[in-house]
Amino acid sequence: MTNQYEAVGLKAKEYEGIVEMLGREPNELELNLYGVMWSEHCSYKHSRSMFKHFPTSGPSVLQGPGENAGIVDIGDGLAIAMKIESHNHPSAIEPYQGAATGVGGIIRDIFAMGARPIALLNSLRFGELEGDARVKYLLEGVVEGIAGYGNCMGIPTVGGEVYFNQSYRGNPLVNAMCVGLIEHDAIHRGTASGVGNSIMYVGAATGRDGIGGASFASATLTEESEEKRAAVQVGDPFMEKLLLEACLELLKTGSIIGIQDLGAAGLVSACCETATRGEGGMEIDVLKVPRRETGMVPVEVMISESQERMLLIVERGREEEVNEIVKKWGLHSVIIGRVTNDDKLRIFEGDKVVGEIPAESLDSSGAPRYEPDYAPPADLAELQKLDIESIPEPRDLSSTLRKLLASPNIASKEWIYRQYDHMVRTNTVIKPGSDAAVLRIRGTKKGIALTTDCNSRYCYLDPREGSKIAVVEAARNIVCSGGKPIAITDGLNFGSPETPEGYWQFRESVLGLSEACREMDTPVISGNVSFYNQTEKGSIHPTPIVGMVGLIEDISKTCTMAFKEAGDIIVLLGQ
Amino acid sequence: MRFGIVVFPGSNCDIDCYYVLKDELQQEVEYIWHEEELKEGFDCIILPGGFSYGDYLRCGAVAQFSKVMEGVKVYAHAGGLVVGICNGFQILTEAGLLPGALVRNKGLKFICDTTPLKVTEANSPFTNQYQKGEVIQIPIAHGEGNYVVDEVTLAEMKTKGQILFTYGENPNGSTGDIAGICNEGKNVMGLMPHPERASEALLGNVDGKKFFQSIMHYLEGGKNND
Amino acid sequence: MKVNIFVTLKDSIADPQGNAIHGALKQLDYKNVEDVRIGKLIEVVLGDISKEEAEKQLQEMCKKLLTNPVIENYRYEWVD
Amino acid sequence: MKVNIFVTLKDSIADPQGNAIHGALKQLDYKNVEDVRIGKLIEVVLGDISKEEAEKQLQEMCKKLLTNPVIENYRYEWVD
Ligand SMILES: Nc1ncnc2c1ncn2[C@@H]1O[C@H](COP(=O)(O)OP(=O)(O)O)[C@@H](O)[C@H]1O
Repeated sequence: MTNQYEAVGLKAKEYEGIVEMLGREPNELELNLYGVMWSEHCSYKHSRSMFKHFPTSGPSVLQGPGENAGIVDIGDGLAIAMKIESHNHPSAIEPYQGAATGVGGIIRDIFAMGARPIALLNSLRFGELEGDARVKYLLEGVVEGIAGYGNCMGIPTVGGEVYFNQSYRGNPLVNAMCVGLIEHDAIHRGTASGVGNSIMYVGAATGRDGIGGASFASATLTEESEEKRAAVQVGDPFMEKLLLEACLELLKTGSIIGIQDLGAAGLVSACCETATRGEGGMEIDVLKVPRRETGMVPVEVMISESQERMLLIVERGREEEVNEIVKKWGLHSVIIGRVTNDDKLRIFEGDKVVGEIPAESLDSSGAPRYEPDYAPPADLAELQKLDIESIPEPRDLSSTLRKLLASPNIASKEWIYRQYDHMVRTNTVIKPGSDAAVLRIRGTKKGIALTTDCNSRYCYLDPREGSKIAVVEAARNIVCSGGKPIAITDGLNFGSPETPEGYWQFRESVLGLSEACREMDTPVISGNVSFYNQTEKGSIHPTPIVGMVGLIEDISKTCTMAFKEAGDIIVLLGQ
Repeated sequence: MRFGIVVFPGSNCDIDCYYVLKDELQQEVEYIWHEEELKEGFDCIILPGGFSYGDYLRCGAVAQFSKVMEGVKVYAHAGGLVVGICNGFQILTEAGLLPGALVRNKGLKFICDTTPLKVTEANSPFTNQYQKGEVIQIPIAHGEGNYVVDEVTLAEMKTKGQILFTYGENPNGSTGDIAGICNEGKNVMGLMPHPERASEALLGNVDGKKFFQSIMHYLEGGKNND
Repeated sequence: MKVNIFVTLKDSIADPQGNAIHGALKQLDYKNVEDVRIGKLIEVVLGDISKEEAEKQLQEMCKKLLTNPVIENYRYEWVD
Repeated sequence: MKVNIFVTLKDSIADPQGNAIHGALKQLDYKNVEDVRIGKLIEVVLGDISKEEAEKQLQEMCKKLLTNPVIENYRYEWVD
């Protein structure tokens, strides 16, 4: 018989820790909350201790890691908010909805800061295309899902990258990045403070969809995963568009103390994160939460990952004002609880208290931390061996060139970005297909350049050097477009951290990224970690995706990579 | 001139049109919320692109019933200029202000690209600054831009000069390569491509600017070009 | 009361989605498939209304909103 | 031989499309509408094959291509 705690994904040691902290056994609801919140996806328990290596501050960093998104100054009182997020496992099972809801989630992170989302990018990995119907199905579905959501939201998808390699066959990677524009004094945080202030819920009703999504993202994909179907959610971009406009309008009123999206681990995550940041507590009543399905029990309401929902902490007495604005956008808002002055997350079902836990203990700051043993893979030296001399020179260079150009990893990606509306909002000065995308910043002379990069083959052969290369490749792309690199967001996709090789790859990669970012003066302002990207057949190549933003002081001075005119001089720069 | 841009929930090219008219062409321009009644005094109403009401049933199907559309219909029947771009075109066909319907692209995919358009009729309030037969480059961005219409109506539209733009390289399977049409009265027009995305030098293309300039020219009492 | 509404494309309107699925089925070696057409199924639950009144409303809804008569036909079927 | 396949979202799966249409119908004052869910109708014409064999193939097609069992259910009905 499996223990109760094992059923929610906790280890014996972790369970003992909970009992000690509470001074009692947790009840079933509480245990489930720990289960999802201490999942790898929510708690970063295997990665957090490495984050200290990242350079995360600098004169232009207005918000580093730890919030819904990072924010970097671009002058003129304006700033850029950005973050990247993975949605790998859902996309492996339902590519369209998996990718779509990934985009939806990252957009919410950006407008939760008060920023207007202005661009989307993505980074995708699949198995080899040739003759593989399943991989083609995944690629088509993922691209359509990204397009479906972003296009409907009216946010241009301006860049991205895709690679095909067998290590991703059973476990594709779908990382979505969103970039927002914000005025310095409009920055909002996900904080619940001010005793008596109201906790309000806006957006879609809560259903049983996505229950256990965070744990699902924190486990190895198996045949059985197919059965974890409830973990797949359906996106509603129209609802999110309304939510976006409503939230941005609300934030202008000054009635909002804090705002947080309901993403992985749903309500419980949003509640304990905002309470922890506010250094207070919170009471909520699950009966007040709008529901889509009947018969839902408190734990289901607390951990559901239904999409397109936000939590607002509203100044007491101004709830009606919030209702009015929300209503204008065709949505509903309800008060589900209030901020308290103790440090507890107290959950009511009507009058009855059904759970009471120190908020901080659920949050990643209270979760366990692991620094596993690490060692390079035994076959690394073998892998790294390459005798250039042993490779014969191709006899027919033109046919070799043609073959190279036709290979999916090198070929034009127009088939993909033609499906993304990359021009809406008419700011896209350099469109997909060049080194980096460039957007003008309306009302200024400035622009920003955006790119995502990672060569995971390099990272497989040498995670530290490969990760450095990812940073400098991104920087070169920015520079070639006319920008000065100013910050990155990183999407760290790895196999299991619980094997010495897995953790070694992760560790090396973080050290490499840190070193390169320090050297390039591009602080890490946000990011995401996705572990357990593996199947029974093995782990993916380490894939630390770098999303970089660069600043262009004068938007009239940008450059694209195409040759312009016959007779122009070609210069090879560098060593 | 005073332009009104209707904002439906889910509209997302509203601001693009707004900036072109205001900043590039120095016109008076105002947003009109879908729940408002249409006020007096507009010289031209634009229904912008986007995904009104999510376009979940058929594109434009729900938007036709919004409050503002009652006024737009009256305005159109009285001869006022109404332009539907992309989703706006879909709304105008659903509302019965333009003939035909727009269905899923033949290739089933959403297409975002810049494509050659032929000005098939310069004698209209929307095309008078172009030359008949002129080929311009205009962006498209749609999943359901495949125009269908029965043969009788099509023949009539041809004789009456209602087909204003055709695709140079048909991207979506549209009947007769149709990209933009107007009604018989030539005061209501719909087009799938986005001239507002091609009206600014910084974005590398100004072929769409004459579309708006045509409307201005017409409103100023200028002659149509034939 | 539950009713299923079936919305189909008129025969004169091309159905690229149906064609694509037909093509895919052929590729999967389902050689006996001769034609595929895709329509919509709209399941509607109605409360507290006589069947007669319901029929009237349904017809209206279908003509007004649920279908576009330029391209689509519809029929419906009571489930209970 | 003709068969109609009905593909519907599982009950636990959100149906934003259905919700949006439900909302629109309410706004058009159809107050008796209590729920709307949207599915697909796939009309398939099969030639030259026994009904038995056809049933087998249909089930297979549905599972393999026509539906995603992660979020959808299907049933079918012979038309003739
Ligand atoms: N690899 C990383 N590098 C830097 N910051 C990270 C990384 N992974 C996560 N973070 C930061 O940790 C915080 C929590 O991330 P996450 O749990 O992904 O947020 P959310 O739950 O809102 O998606 C965020 O502020 C994020 O920017």
